[in-house]
Amino acid sequence: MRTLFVAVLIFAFWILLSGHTGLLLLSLGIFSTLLTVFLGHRMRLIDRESYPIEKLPKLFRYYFFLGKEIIMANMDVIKRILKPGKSISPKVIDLTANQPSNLGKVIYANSITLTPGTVTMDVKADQLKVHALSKEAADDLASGRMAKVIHNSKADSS
Amino acid sequence: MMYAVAAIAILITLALALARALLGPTVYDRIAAVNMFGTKTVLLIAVFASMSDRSDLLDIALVYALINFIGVVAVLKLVEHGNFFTEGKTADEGSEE
Amino acid sequence: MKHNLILRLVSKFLIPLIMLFALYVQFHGDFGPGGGFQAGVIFSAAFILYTLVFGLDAAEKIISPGLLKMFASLGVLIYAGTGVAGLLLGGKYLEYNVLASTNVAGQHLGILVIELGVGMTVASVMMIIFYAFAGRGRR
Amino acid sequence: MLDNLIDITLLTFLVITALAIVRMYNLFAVIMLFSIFSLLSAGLFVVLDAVDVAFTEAAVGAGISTVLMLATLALTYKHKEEKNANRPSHTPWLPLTVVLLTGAILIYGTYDIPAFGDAKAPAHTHVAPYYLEQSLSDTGVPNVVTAILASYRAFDTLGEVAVIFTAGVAVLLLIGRRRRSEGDARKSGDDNET
Amino acid sequence: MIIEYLSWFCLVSGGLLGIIGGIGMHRFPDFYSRLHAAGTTDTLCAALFLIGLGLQSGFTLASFKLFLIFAFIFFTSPTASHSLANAAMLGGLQPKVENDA
Repeated sequence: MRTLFVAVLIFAFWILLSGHTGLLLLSLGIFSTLLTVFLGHRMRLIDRESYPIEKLPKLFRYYFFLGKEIIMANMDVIKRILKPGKSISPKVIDLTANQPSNLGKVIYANSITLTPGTVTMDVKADQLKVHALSKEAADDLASGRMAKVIHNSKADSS
Repeated sequence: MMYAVAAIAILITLALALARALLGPTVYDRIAAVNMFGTKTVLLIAVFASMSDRSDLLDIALVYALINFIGVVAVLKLVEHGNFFTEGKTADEGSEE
Repeated sequence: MKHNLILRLVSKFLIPLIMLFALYVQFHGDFGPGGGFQAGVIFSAAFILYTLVFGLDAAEKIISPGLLKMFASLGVLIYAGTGVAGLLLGGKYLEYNVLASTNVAGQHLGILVIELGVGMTVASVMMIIFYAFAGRGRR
Repeated sequence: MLDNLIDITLLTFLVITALAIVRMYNLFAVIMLFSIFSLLSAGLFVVLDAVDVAFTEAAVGAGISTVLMLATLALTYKHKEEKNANRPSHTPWLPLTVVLLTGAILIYGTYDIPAFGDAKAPAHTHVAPYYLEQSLSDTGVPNVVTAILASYRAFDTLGEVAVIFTAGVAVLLLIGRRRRSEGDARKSGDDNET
Repeated sequence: MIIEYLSWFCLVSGGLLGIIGGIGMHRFPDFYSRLHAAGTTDTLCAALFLIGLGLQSGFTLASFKLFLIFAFIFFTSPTASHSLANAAMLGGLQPKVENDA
């Protein structure tokens, strides 16, 4: 079922890449899709972690939030770069990623990296090591605001 | 005009990143600079493609966007294990299905 | 222990897309930039990513070195065989015009087939080289 | 105008990078600079309208070459334990003389090359016009580079494929053999033919 | 007309963001803080550029490809940053930290 969905997705990707609708290229597209899906299946790449199709709408809602967050954080980093003198006070903090699924953890860790000012340095089991550019950024993360949004958008449920 | 401004901005950024890559005290600084360089090259190619109205150039930018991070992955692997053959996990190990 | 969780998940997501993109480049060499060589390299890049993230043993389970050698030879064979097919059909070596009913269709078919040969050889050889380098030093 | 600006800037970066690569002793850093070099050349090829070459450069430079060079480094590093063997043991004078002489001869050779953009240059009068004008009606392939490589010059390309194949075989012969004497019980099934 | 202004805005702010990120790479004192400047401003910079270019080319296959480029950068860029930070950490590079808490 999921494989079928991924196959449709990949074929759509092909069509949009190619833009040709001749018979030859369409059949080559179908061939390529089948080959890709076969290899992906053989490599065991296609599962609910890597292609979480049932969570797509929730993920979209979450990425909308993330976009806002990225812009805010970028402003902050820009200010710190342009402020004369010493403007940063880097810290390393440990966080617990309490998302139940791997996907949730990865989304959380990548969101931390995407918002400037914080970079995930290491993921071990459910412990994240995060390097933060400033105390404020670190405190913001530690308050768990972002984790709460991920939880509320239910993108992390297993 | 618009494209010219964009291209010049990218070129300035490229110069800054190149300087960091050359100065770089640690090797990781250089890799970070290379990474930034890669993204900016993608953007430069995209700007150039839009400027000359040739969408086939975008394929080149797409290649870079897709596989440019493999180098960094290789670096991580090398630092972590010192080689490329260490047994990793098969893809489904540790997943939930 | 879950090592490199982020890397593993993102690679799982990206590898099929890289492979599809490689095939797209392979078959659209006639229209845009690209062709067999580039496609082969991109395709092998997908495999190299897989090897880097999941280890050489896992990769050799997907495509064994023996199979790779076969594919590498098969690519050259397809290319050279296209030429021989031209000979058999009454043309010159590597003359595609005789492959199909019209000249243009024959050319198109010939180019498509030999690009496939090129892509196969390049992808397999790149993977062979990488396997050889990566497996060196493994006891 | 803008094309020229991008051209010149990228070329300058290219020269700077090349000089830095020559001056650098840390091989790890050199590999990283090589990947900058590759990115720059790809950008340059795009601006110069050599799309297929740019594509090749992108595909090879982005993934494979960095990884392979790192792999080589990983193999050789272990055998070289002394840390500060940085300085080369030979003097630079002999290589420098050879390089300067070769460069001078090459520059002397450029005097016979037709002027830039000369319409009467052999490159523009021999077969190129035929390829450019006839390739679409001959082969039905819009991309003239593909038409030339795969159809008009199919023999050359066959040779290139053979070269790549030979390279693979050579690598296998040189380093493909596993040292199985050291108790390689883990892998025994699927790669007996190496 | 509005589209014109919008894409101007996107391209200019994207360019500025890139340059500022480049400056940040030189102003910050150690590798990890430089990574913030380089790796992460990249994403927004790329997004702004690609939106700006996409607005120019309208609703075509080209802008779809631009969107794809953005999507891939969006996934690969944080992964690369994370891998790099992880590699530096495993390689034994200590971050400069201020523990004032």
